[in-house]
Amino acid sequence: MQREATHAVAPAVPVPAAKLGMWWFLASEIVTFGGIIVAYLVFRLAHPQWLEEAAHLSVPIATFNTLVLLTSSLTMVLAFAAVDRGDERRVATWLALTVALGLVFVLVKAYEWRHEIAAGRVPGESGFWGFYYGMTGLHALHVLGGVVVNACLLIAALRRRLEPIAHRVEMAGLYWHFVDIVWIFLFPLLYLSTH
Amino acid sequence: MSETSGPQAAHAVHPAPQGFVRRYLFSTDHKVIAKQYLAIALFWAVVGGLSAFLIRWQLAWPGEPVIGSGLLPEAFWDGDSWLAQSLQYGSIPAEFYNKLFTMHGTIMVFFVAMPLLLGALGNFLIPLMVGARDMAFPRLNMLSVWTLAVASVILLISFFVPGGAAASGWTAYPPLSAVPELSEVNWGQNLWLIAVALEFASFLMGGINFLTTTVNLRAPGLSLFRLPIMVWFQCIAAVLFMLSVGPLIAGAVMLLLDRLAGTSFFIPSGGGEPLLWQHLFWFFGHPEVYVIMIPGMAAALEILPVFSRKPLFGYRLIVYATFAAGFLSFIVWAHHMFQSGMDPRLAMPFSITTILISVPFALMVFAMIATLWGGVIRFPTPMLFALGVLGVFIMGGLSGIFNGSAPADIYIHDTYFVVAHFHYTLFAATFFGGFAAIYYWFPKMFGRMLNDTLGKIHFWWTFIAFNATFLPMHLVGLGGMMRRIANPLNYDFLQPLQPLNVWISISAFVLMLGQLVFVVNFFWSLVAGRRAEANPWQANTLEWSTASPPPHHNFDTIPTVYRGPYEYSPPGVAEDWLPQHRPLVGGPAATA
Amino acid sequence: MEAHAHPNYVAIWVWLLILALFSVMITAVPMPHPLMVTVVFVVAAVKAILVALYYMHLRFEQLLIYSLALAPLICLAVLLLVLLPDIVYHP
Amino acid sequence: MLRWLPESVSTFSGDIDALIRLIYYTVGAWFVLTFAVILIFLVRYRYRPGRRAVYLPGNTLAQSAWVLVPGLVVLLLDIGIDIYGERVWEAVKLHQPPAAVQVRVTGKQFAWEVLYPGPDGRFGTADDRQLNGELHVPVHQVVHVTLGAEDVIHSFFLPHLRLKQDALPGRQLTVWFEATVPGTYPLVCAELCGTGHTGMFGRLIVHTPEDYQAWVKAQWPSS
Repeated sequence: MQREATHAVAPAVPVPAAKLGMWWFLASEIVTFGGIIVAYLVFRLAHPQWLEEAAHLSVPIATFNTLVLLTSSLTMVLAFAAVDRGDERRVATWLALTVALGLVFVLVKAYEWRHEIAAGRVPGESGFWGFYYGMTGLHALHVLGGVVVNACLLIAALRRRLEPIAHRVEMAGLYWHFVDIVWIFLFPLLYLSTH
Repeated sequence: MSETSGPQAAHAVHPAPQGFVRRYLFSTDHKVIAKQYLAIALFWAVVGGLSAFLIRWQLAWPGEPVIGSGLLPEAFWDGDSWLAQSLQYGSIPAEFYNKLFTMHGTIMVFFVAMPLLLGALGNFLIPLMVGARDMAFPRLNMLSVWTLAVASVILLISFFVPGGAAASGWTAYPPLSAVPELSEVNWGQNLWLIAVALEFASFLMGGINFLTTTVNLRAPGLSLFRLPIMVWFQCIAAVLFMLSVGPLIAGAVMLLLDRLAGTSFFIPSGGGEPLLWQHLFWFFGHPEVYVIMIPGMAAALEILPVFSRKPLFGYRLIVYATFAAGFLSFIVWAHHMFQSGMDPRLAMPFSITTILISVPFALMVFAMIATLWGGVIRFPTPMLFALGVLGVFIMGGLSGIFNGSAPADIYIHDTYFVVAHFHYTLFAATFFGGFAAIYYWFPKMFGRMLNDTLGKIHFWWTFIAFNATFLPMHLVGLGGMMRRIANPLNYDFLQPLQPLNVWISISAFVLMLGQLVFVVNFFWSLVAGRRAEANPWQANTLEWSTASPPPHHNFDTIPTVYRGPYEYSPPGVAEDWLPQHRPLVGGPAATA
Repeated sequence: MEAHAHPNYVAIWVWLLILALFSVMITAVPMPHPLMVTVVFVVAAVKAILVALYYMHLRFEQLLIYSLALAPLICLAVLLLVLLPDIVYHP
Repeated sequence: MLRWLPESVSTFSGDIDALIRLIYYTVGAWFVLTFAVILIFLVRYRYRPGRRAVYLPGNTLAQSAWVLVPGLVVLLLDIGIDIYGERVWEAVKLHQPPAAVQVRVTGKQFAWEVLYPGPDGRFGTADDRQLNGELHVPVHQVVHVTLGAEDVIHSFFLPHLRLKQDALPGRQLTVWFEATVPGTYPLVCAELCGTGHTGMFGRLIVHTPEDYQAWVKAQWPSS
């Protein structure tokens, strides 16, 4: 039997709605990226010959891009820390760095794509290249989306309007780190484990 | 997502927006959004119903010109209008037939059932039932309904592009759906994929609201186990949808790349794997069935206690059983693939989980029956439809055992037995559940009562015609008739079944005709129905504690909740109901 | 904002870089392929966990957020388990 | 209801019918039981003035037993159906007896191509013969059918033999059957395969031993 109670029953420390919504979005992103990664995994295991095709990819370039993205996660989280301290100038600096690193990642990726396509390795070439372009393309779109969001926050920060964007920096950060994590897995899936 | 600087934000009173556009088109009010979903669902129900009409016409009288087509002049049929091209002098060619059942399935599942049961019911009821002023993210809510509207327009356009609408079934199995030459459909299938993917995006956005509103915006005193079943089930449905749809979104992108970018994810000649799509589709597809069914069941579970004047039997048991069913729904999907060429050793494990899933649903049915025991049962229209859900769902659940058993499925798979089965379950949820909900919450939604006599006529007409349509379909299936064939008369062994097919078609037409009663009742009551008081059914849940229809801000003061939602005929209280928000004056605190 | 103190983000970043470079270099070391793959993916998982726990603050979140992050992974594991026999090892 | 099933003419079709019958009687009993209970409750507890409903939330274990015990019965029946089903599935799809006759059937839009190995019993030799839409087999002999598809997924469906298996492009799958009654039966496609799906069918001709010899003689006169 339920006893009558009038006290509020919200959890002791309520989960902010925006954070809950963001994590819901990220969960749906996890299953989406996860779906295509699972598909790639089973195909890769079923086709040992993809090993040779994957060997065409440039590990040094991808390593560079990995370092770029990992570093951008650091700058993003430092922006969040600066928000917590109320340090407006630093927020703008870190956000600007994040945006720049995100753009570097996309440009390097575009260079890679151009190189592969010039060598005749187009999506229809084989299953591997279908997955390569599908997965990196979907990921690059997510990076671009993050760059746009971060750029908007940067503009707001430059205008010294920290108050309204304070928790948005945290949310954008969650998204940005998620995109980073996806790359952390795409890197070994596509580039490493080839030899 | 700036509208949420704290749980209290949505409890702030905002003035109602003025002007038609802000008020009815780009509204952030969950009640208006619910009505928009309802309108979309009803529009598509008409299109889906028309396609069902043509399907049944063709199956009863293959090749005969559709009734009424003779009224149009010969010159019209010689012309190159869309209709003249689709129907050949009024009769239905096989390629158009394939489009019809493809779009019928797509429309009914994605554009009728989900907008009606989640979009309209979830949006309307969750904030009212938890005592909130609106959803947690009102603007996201608006975005979700408009995304669905865009998806609807794209799906509608797909009928009219060259080559016509998609024709590879609502399951879109590749390679048929992956190579335009194989299905003779080009942009129709591309648009289909885009529309369905947008629809998924729409309901993902909706789901954020369902969960966040329930977690953060509950009225004081409304603990989780005082939530109405409807809120529980909507949230479980939203979570099931979110967790299962991702791989299919990925699959839809891959299929679109196969069609447009020359990849071969699903095309075997290029090294692809057609079975992968089936796995991705059904990994989503089975939870999706419950996404639709659970809110339909919830409508019945809300209504049964009210008109039995009894507490819902085993409230917690029902919630736990639904969790169990939701969990199991992730490990049963391969039962759609027993004969697909998947590893046959997988069949028995999936058969076992499938048949096990009958246990939680059986518990739910038994709890519904136990709720009736010892009650004081009245039979207004919502109660009739709720009992309809119960009865039809029992039938659908029982026939599911045949399909779930892998060896029996060898014979039954892809026959009309399957068609009969999923119409018993999904029709039960969508139409009986949906109508129960509409008759029950119409006064809250529109401030007027639906006519009860017309409602009863509508119920009995629907119930009888429904069973006359779908019960014989089991027999046709046992007779061996395959799904998705345009002409059963082509097959000698199906000839003896033809009288049954004619009977099914006539019953289906009667069923469709019966819905006119509802249409008349709906629109007539909208303008001339009896005005509804705040709580016409003497129900306990919070939505009845405010005016009918509720003001823009839902509650003048946020109610405080003292007990669970189903305290009917509690001991020590003179009336046979005790609303959630009414304090017991001077009574012992432990009664509820 | 958060009540907890911010962890040392730079130290975690250094760890991430070291792990990334380690996983690249390990591929040059001669060893059985399965072992190499295992090491590479364990390293990737460690990096992902570091990012999720500290940069995304999962360490400081409540059960609800945790389950939103974990439930999809369980679902994906189930999907993978069924696809393996069917797509990879089918007769 | 079950008399609508087509005639049953293979060694395992009886088992599948028996399983369908078992499920039918099991769920039939539940159907009658639940609907009887519902109707009795609806009539017995209909509204009459002055009566008050029983307050029964079903929260305690003793009350829950009223639904848990029937739920347990459902569980036991489920397990029974699964155990019975496992044997049938094993016999039809998992365990294949050695073949006496082998054929290859390939689905394409919109016909079944049947390839016979000829007297030497091997495919890929000069005496292979292809017949469209005609599957000739001897009665009481185990037939192995290797299924494939050229373009899209088709489904090899022999209703009278209770055999169904999708034919996948890019994969070869083998099913078996042993027909028990000579005659001509439909061979149809049960998976949507395009505009001509509804016209995609052939025949299964089950010959008596003498007939089968005569048919072989007519097809391969030189041997």
